[in-house]
Amino acid sequence: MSSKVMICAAAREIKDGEMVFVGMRLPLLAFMLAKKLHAPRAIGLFENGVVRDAPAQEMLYTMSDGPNLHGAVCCTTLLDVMSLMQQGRVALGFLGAAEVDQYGNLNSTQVRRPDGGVIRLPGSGGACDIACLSGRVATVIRHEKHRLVPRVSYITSPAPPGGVCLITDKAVFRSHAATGILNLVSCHPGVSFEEIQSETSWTLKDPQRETPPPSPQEINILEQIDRQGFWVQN
Amino acid sequence: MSSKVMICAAAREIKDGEMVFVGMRLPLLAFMLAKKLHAPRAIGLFENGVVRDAPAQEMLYTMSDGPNLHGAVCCTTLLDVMSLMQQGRVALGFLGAAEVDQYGNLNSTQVRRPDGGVIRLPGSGGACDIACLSGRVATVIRHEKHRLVPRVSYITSPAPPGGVCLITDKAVFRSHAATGILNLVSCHPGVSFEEIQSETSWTLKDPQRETPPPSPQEINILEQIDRQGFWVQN
Amino acid sequence: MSKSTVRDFGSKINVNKICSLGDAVSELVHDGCSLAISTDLEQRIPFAAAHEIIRQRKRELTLMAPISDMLADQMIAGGTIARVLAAWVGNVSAGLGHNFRRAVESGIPHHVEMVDYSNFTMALALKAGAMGVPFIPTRSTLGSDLLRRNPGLEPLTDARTGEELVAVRALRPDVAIVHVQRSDEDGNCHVWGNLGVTLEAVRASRRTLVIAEEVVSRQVIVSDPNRTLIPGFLVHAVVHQPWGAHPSPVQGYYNRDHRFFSDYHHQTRTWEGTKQWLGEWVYQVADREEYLCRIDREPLLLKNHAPAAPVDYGF
Amino acid sequence: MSKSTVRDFGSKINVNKICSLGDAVSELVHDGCSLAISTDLEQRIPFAAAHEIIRQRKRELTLMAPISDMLADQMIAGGTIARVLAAWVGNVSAGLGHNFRRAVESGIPHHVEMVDYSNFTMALALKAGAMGVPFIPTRSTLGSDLLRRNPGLEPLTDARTGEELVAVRALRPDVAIVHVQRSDEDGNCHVWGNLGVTLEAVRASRRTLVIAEEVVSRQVIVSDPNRTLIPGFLVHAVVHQPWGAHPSPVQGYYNRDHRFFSDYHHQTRTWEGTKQWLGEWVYQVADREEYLCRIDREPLLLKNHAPAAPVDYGF
Repeated sequence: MSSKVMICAAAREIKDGEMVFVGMRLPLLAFMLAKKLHAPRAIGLFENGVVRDAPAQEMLYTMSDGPNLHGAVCCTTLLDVMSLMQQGRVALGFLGAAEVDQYGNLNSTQVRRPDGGVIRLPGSGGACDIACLSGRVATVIRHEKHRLVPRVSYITSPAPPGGVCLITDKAVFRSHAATGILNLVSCHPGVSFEEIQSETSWTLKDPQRETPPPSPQEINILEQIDRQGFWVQN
Repeated sequence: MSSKVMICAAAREIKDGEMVFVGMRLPLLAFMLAKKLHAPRAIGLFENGVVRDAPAQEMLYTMSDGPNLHGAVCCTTLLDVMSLMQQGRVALGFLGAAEVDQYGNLNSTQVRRPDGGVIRLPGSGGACDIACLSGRVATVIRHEKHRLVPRVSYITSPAPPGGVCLITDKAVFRSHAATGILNLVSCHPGVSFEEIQSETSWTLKDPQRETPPPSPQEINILEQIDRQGFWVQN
Repeated sequence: MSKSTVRDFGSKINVNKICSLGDAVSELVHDGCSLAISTDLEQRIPFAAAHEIIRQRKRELTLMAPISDMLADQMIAGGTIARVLAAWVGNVSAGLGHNFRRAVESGIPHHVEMVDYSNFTMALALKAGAMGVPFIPTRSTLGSDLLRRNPGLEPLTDARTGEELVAVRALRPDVAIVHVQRSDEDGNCHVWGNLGVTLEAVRASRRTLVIAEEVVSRQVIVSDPNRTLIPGFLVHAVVHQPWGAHPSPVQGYYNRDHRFFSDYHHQTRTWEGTKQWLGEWVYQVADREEYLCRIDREPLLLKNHAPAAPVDYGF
Repeated sequence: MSKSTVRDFGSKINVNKICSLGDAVSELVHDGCSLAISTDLEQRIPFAAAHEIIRQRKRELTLMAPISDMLADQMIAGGTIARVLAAWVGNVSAGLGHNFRRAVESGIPHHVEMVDYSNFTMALALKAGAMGVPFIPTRSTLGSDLLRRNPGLEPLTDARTGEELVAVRALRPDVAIVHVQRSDEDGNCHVWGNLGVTLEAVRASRRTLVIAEEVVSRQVIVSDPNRTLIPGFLVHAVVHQPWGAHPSPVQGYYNRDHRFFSDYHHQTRTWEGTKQWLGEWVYQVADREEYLCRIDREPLLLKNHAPAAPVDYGF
């Protein structure tokens, strides 16, 4: 259930008519869901240069799979779509990361092992650019204490001025406008505040609020999109 | 005859395999002539983004006429072709101008009237860029004393480091490697040194050399290219 | 959560973009605004839009384009232009632009300020605008009087290498007006032929007005997304206006009317002749349909077709 | 007349560019050189060329690409790479690249230096190279550790506005290796689908090696000059190699072999498994033809065709 809650929470971040840097996996499903529900005129940008105003007809493994190019409104360059973002035209970008800290900084480059060694991760990709240049950022991450850290060991993607919405498999957080600290805003259905606090490295306040569970309509659409359950595990 | 001599002299500036910024009118004819004779693998770039490896099949009034796009190997942007030039890939550019001075600076922006007023001309177009960024420059200009001046009143196109070949309707000049001064290198057939000196504002030395007249083959090709004599006046 | 930093580039949800040329000009082109127009270089020049701007007596406009051909001369004659940022203003096949010259030299019909760019620096200024950076460096214009006199070009030393460069400051026109071969109702445009600085101009501008030879279905556009050089999310209005670029050419649709350029050149040698020309071709013409009745389109029709080789987007 | 300042970008009159992959790699890729490869982002990845480079035991190469997918991991496993300038190295559908990790973390099979870019700054570095300027400014990477650690990114203050920026220094790879849908014998290439940083990489590089699904006549290319995204004058060798991008997709030709990516990921968890994989798919394979005999192409064939709408270049 948690991946569906996450996708629905991510989808709600997309407003109608916005240009969104989409990415793959859960954010892509969120984009597809938002398009079919409340944001029919949202535009999806991909770093490879693909621009879509309608979701692809098949499930994608990468943003350059045939179905993502077919039916795109525009195929252009990475420089072109990222330049539009640098201009300020992109409202929202989705990012993953290995670590997030209480300030909303993200790390997807390298993490320290308990033994002091370094684990090398694939790196920024476009994450640093999206964090620096899009209006807001929504980050999707697995909720584990070693991922929600006080300070990331490497700032791949600095916390953007527009703030971060952090969506985990347990809760939703948002940057506080004044302090920039990621505050807990809702706990997913069935997850206790205590559980969330125990898996988060900074001190939280109980929001006394539940993340809205997926509606039957949302679940129905998600199941249509991902028939084989490749991305949406129950 | 003088325009044919000029075109042939300009064509001889193009070496095989070179990338050339072509322009319109006489230089375009020179490019077409060179392609058919000694430079079959020269590439012609136009500022509008058109790249041709074969001359257009019809006479052109502008570089964006239908026949110039049809059969082009590449249609791209101004920025793309000029960036290639800024990289150092363009060997030669052709320029026109209202004034040239002994240092090879060109003016196509504004000239002074005898009464002190200013005559406004169309402006640089790509001339300044070609002068700054191509390897060599060949300038085609009508030979009149008020055009071959000691100092241009406005530097639209500064003398390029690679030097200038100045082709007038009376003679051919080249920048001296050490002094940068435009030296007379040949007088067109039937034009005396005295006539050239009297229409040039700086002091010349008689080169004792005649610009090679158009060969029958060159004349034949030129007449094929410009059947109606629109550009090539006799 | 703190406020979004996304800048306003105009309404993002503009459901109905299709409108008349009169409405589009009236809504998008305001007195005092800056226009990027005639950005393709000698193809697809939006003459229909220029004439509508003159008819609507817009004033104090700033024109931004590298080579504006006869369009700039006409807009100056019509009294709409206060300032021209360009590399070349004239009549490409005929030579000088008489009205540009009269305005700059003698203030007839009124003074026009000219800011001289080169083609490449104009392209770079628009590219910097399109990229959202304050400037892009170049080696062009070094040693020229353009660099000395144009405040949009400034000397710059590369801190690492010490190399002398020029910083071309970004330009961000209020409106880009472009003529295209075909657009869908959302403003996704297929364009082919020489591209000049159009892609940069559209991306640099806050709003874009598209005039299309054909308005086609979304299916035609998405069948070839690499041909969509102007995406609809940058477009605020789409006007369907066949022959809207006459007398300039539109590849695959009609050829250049060389004679029309030459006639304009001769007729506008005098200010009296210009007023007559404007009366005949702009002021006494209600709209583009009436204009088109006055020209002989037959000699400009395509003499031969040249289909692009097939391309398969299958998967 | 003083000497030309035109820089050497290699032979300009290369009459016969068509050659075998073995000859092209042997002639263009030298030990210690820098390569831009896998620049489209997840389409048209030149795996055939990468395998040939491994087979020819090239050494000390520098790899430049934003997202190299499994190709970089294989070239590292093959011992060819000394340095990677990239934004992301892994296996796009499966996750981490085990060989990249082993090389960076433990020096197996040998140490690889990683210089971290973001996608956009890699694109800008190549664009600066393509434009012939020493840098292009950006606002990306401000506040990140990429800026602190990558010497190709340096803080820059805009003299006019005081704005804090980053100068992305130009990259100029020795060779770009690109896979395209179709090329003529001169290397004029039609490319479609996502373009990533390919256009910038080709223009930034001193030499370009094209691997084409099809070699077509010049007539096919000039029928659609706007599709010629790589002009032949930038290309030094053209290799005709159908299925040369397998297991990555080529729009209009074949689909992605997801299984192949996933199998590689599992098999290369250990260095032993990697050696086995390289033996089976690279070292014990004479050439691409033999490789193709070992894969099942049938499931990857196009399930549906999707022709681009007609375009007329007539006049």
